[in-house]
Amino acid sequence: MTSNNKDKQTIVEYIQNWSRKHSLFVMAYGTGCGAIEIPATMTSRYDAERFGIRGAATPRQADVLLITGYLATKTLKRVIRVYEQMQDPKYVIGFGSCTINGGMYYDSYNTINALDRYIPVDVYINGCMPRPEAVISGFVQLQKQIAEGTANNAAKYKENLEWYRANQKKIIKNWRMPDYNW
Amino acid sequence: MVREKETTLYLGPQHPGITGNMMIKLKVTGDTVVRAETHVGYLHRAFEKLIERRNWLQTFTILCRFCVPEPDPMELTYARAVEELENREVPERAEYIRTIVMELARLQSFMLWYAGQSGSAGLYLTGQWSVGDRNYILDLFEELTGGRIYHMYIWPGGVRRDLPKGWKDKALKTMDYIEKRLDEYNKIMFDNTIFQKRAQGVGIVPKDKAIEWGVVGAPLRGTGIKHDVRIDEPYCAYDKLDFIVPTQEGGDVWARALVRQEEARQSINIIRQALEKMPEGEFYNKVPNPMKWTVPAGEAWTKTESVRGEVGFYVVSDGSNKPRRVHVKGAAYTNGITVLEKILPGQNIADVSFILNSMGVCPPEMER
Amino acid sequence: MEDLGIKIIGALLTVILAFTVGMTYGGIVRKLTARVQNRRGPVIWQNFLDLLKLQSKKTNIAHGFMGHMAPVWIIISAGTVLMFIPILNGNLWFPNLTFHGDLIFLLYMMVFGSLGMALGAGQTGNPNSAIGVTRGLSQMVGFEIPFVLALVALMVQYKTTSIQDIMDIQAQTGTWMMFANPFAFLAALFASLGMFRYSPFDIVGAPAELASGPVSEFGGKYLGTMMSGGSIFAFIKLTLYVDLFMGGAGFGTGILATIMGLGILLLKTFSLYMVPVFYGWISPRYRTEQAIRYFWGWPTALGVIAVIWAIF
Amino acid sequence: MEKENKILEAIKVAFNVEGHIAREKRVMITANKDIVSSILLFCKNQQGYIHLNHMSVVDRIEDGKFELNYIIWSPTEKVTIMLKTFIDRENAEMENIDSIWDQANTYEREMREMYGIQFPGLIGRQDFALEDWDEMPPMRRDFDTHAYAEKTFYQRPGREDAKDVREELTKQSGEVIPDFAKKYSRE
Repeated sequence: MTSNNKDKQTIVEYIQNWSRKHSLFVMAYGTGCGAIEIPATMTSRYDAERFGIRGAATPRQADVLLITGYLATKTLKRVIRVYEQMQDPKYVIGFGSCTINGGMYYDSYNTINALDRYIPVDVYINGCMPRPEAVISGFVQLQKQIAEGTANNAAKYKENLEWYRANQKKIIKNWRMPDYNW
Repeated sequence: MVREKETTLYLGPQHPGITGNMMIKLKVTGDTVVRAETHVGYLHRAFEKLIERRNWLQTFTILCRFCVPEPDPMELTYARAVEELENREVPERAEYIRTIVMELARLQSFMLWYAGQSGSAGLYLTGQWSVGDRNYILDLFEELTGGRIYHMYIWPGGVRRDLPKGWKDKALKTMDYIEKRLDEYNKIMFDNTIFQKRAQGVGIVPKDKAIEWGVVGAPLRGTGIKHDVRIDEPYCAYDKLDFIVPTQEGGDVWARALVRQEEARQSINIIRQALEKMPEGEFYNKVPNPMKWTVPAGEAWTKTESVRGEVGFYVVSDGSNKPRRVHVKGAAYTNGITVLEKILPGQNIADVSFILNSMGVCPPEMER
Repeated sequence: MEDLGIKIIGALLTVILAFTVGMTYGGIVRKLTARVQNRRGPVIWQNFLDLLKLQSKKTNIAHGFMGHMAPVWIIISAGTVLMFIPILNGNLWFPNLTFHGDLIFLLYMMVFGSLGMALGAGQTGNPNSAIGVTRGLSQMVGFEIPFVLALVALMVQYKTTSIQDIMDIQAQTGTWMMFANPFAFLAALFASLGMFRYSPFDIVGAPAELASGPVSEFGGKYLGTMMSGGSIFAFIKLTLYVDLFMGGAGFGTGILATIMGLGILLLKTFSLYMVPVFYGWISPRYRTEQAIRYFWGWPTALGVIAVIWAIF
Repeated sequence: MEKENKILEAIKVAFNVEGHIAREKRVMITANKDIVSSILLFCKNQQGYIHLNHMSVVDRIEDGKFELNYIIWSPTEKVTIMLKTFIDRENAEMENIDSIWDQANTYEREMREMYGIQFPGLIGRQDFALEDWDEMPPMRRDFDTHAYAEKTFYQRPGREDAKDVREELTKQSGEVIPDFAKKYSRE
């Protein structure tokens, strides 16, 4: 299925995807404890910059939103805001078991359990916490998806905005956020 | 008096300069901070609630996540509290291994601090080097405990397993390497005039108020007050080891940096001594089946020195197989909220992140 | 007519050269920085990849007219300034619109881009941008003084305000200006530290303090355009310094002469570029007022000495 | 034990409260809620216990009480005093001590939010860690966090059976676990 998609790309799309793949600006937002492995991933032994991965300070410039671990409901609100401020094409990497099914926080009243109900996730990296090798392998997975043109979850988010909004509003009781019209 | 126009500047939660996931609301006139308000809760995971639902041993998976940069003091403090409740003996070898683990944890946290302190001032070289070299310490941890970041290695009654074969030599070798590298970081960071200019006279904690404000750890020692849990109420094998607790006068970022620089050296010194003096013998005083393990009713308050300051655990047991209450007082709980709100006004915006790093603000242990 | 054709082609060539060299230098610096930091680092053409990606991003936000204009201003001013810089001395393929007084004109035009940026960033409404802009302007006030003093010294010493004339004088006497008036060169060199915005003078962006300052609201195509403009500006500054102080480059119009001239130009510019980069690797960031004090200290004193040296 | 006895006697004489020495450097005192702030002031101003180490609450739901703990420490004596008091769980209210120690403000804000204990005169933001919380204060023991999480958050299927992962894996791969190794399995 994926190979079909690759053949369908026009030459412009192919070049665009190729450049996107080799230049991933990662949002510098340490949402959870996984943020501790990001410095290690960026520095000498693991050096993610050789894959073109580097940090971006603001959502406007970022391509990848790395959710480093559990999301408290208070953070979820900010994460949604950050995600909506990012410019297309944008990707989300869920980092750690707690983004997948809650992990060890499954019974906590303040952390969400499944990240992809609230924002679309392209790649999950499991483990608590994932080693830098796993993080890089997650990024490589994302690069593969981008090259194949299958990393288009941001478009799905817009299509199914109502479903996502309903899920989000179920948790965030006081919804005081500007509505973005893309 | 003409009131200048105030701008509200949100430092965080998404901001490269914030140490973790928290927010500081700054009121600014010009370049000067007028008022600072810390907002926490972005990492609130209800740990203390979850612990009420876990049994005494399951709690360890939660404990180490209280503060991510330095998880081991949490395990140790809790283990000591449980030992105090149970009157459980700890073999001497385990005490030495615990000391080594604690100091390794401190050392790797110091190396992260090097990165934070210099990185927030725009000097990325030290940070890149030290975080890269930190991996060697994490390798030691991995061989010893099986985990890079979270170890769950210290248990009530000792440690989970003995030192692996050849670990001692590897550790000594790593210490030699790290000691050599620390010199290089210090040359780049502390001998740098610009860093000195940035750090001196910034973020001053007054000496006469420091203890009353609840300042602990390196910020307190930076004001010239010699307070360290390791000498005030010795635990593990610290009373059998010979080390210096450095103090500096001034209470500014520079003094705190000097204190931490010397402490990193002392950590290496302690690890070497402990490795040498460690006796042979048992490493673990076995606990009963964790599912049925009950701890006698009572309460305990134990303190441990971490990089950021003292970590206190208030543990209450009602005699069942689950803790009644585990309340954590992390160093950042006072250093990072009230003290920060007191010392930030009057500072330049450029120094806010710099001061945050030197105070050791660690959000996960504030809101838990 | 033929002359005009060559001029237009030459102008295009100049822009392409400036862009390519600026971007590649950026990539080389990233690679070198990584090597110093014990890392492998990105590929040298990483900046081109980044630019391509930024240009292929969609833009869903608008920050008003000035928000759109800011990157355009930067690239326009970069292109304009580039036209007045002699790239290769006496080479027909790299013509320049030199005229008497272009040195003074350049002093004004080089600020133009930053001003456009300031207006654009001001419109985004992000407080970080506003603070970044004020910092940038303060810093500019700082480094412009030694820079202008150095240029004034040159103008006084040789009684000309044309870059071309200064290059010619250097070619005739055979002495580079950095030896003829070392104080002016030193003052200008110190000013260049501030111009390139590497540490310790990266106070405008300062991620840990301002989340990258003025550009914090610009992403995608805006950022890409700014990046290209900035790269061209880096090349401009380097070439200007080489022209003024290091004798410029270029031997004639022949193919071999062009290639050799370009080689020498690249060598000179690159070695000059390494000064702020090397300094940046080992320096933390100054605070704004410290940076200004720095520029108004020794560099300005050197500039004054240079002017006195030039008069007597 | 000299220092411990000294401070214990001093407090006993001044306030007529119960107390004992738990172990070296630990003095435990139980006092009525009305005199807690006086004891704290006495310790701080006259005995040199100037460092507020910790404040904690334990929910004694079976007695209908909250147990409040004030842990103070002296930098000269290096002795810790743990001062304990009980307040009613219904309409819980406690004296505000942030005029004695500023950092008590943080602890009290957290207690107000997590346990619903009111501190008259406590100035500060209403929120501490939670945002838009309209349930019962979550740290009270009768608040069921698991039920709340199940009700509020989407639960991904697959973890309710709580299977032993090892057993499942061996079943799939056909590996045989020897008997002596099985005893670590979940009982």
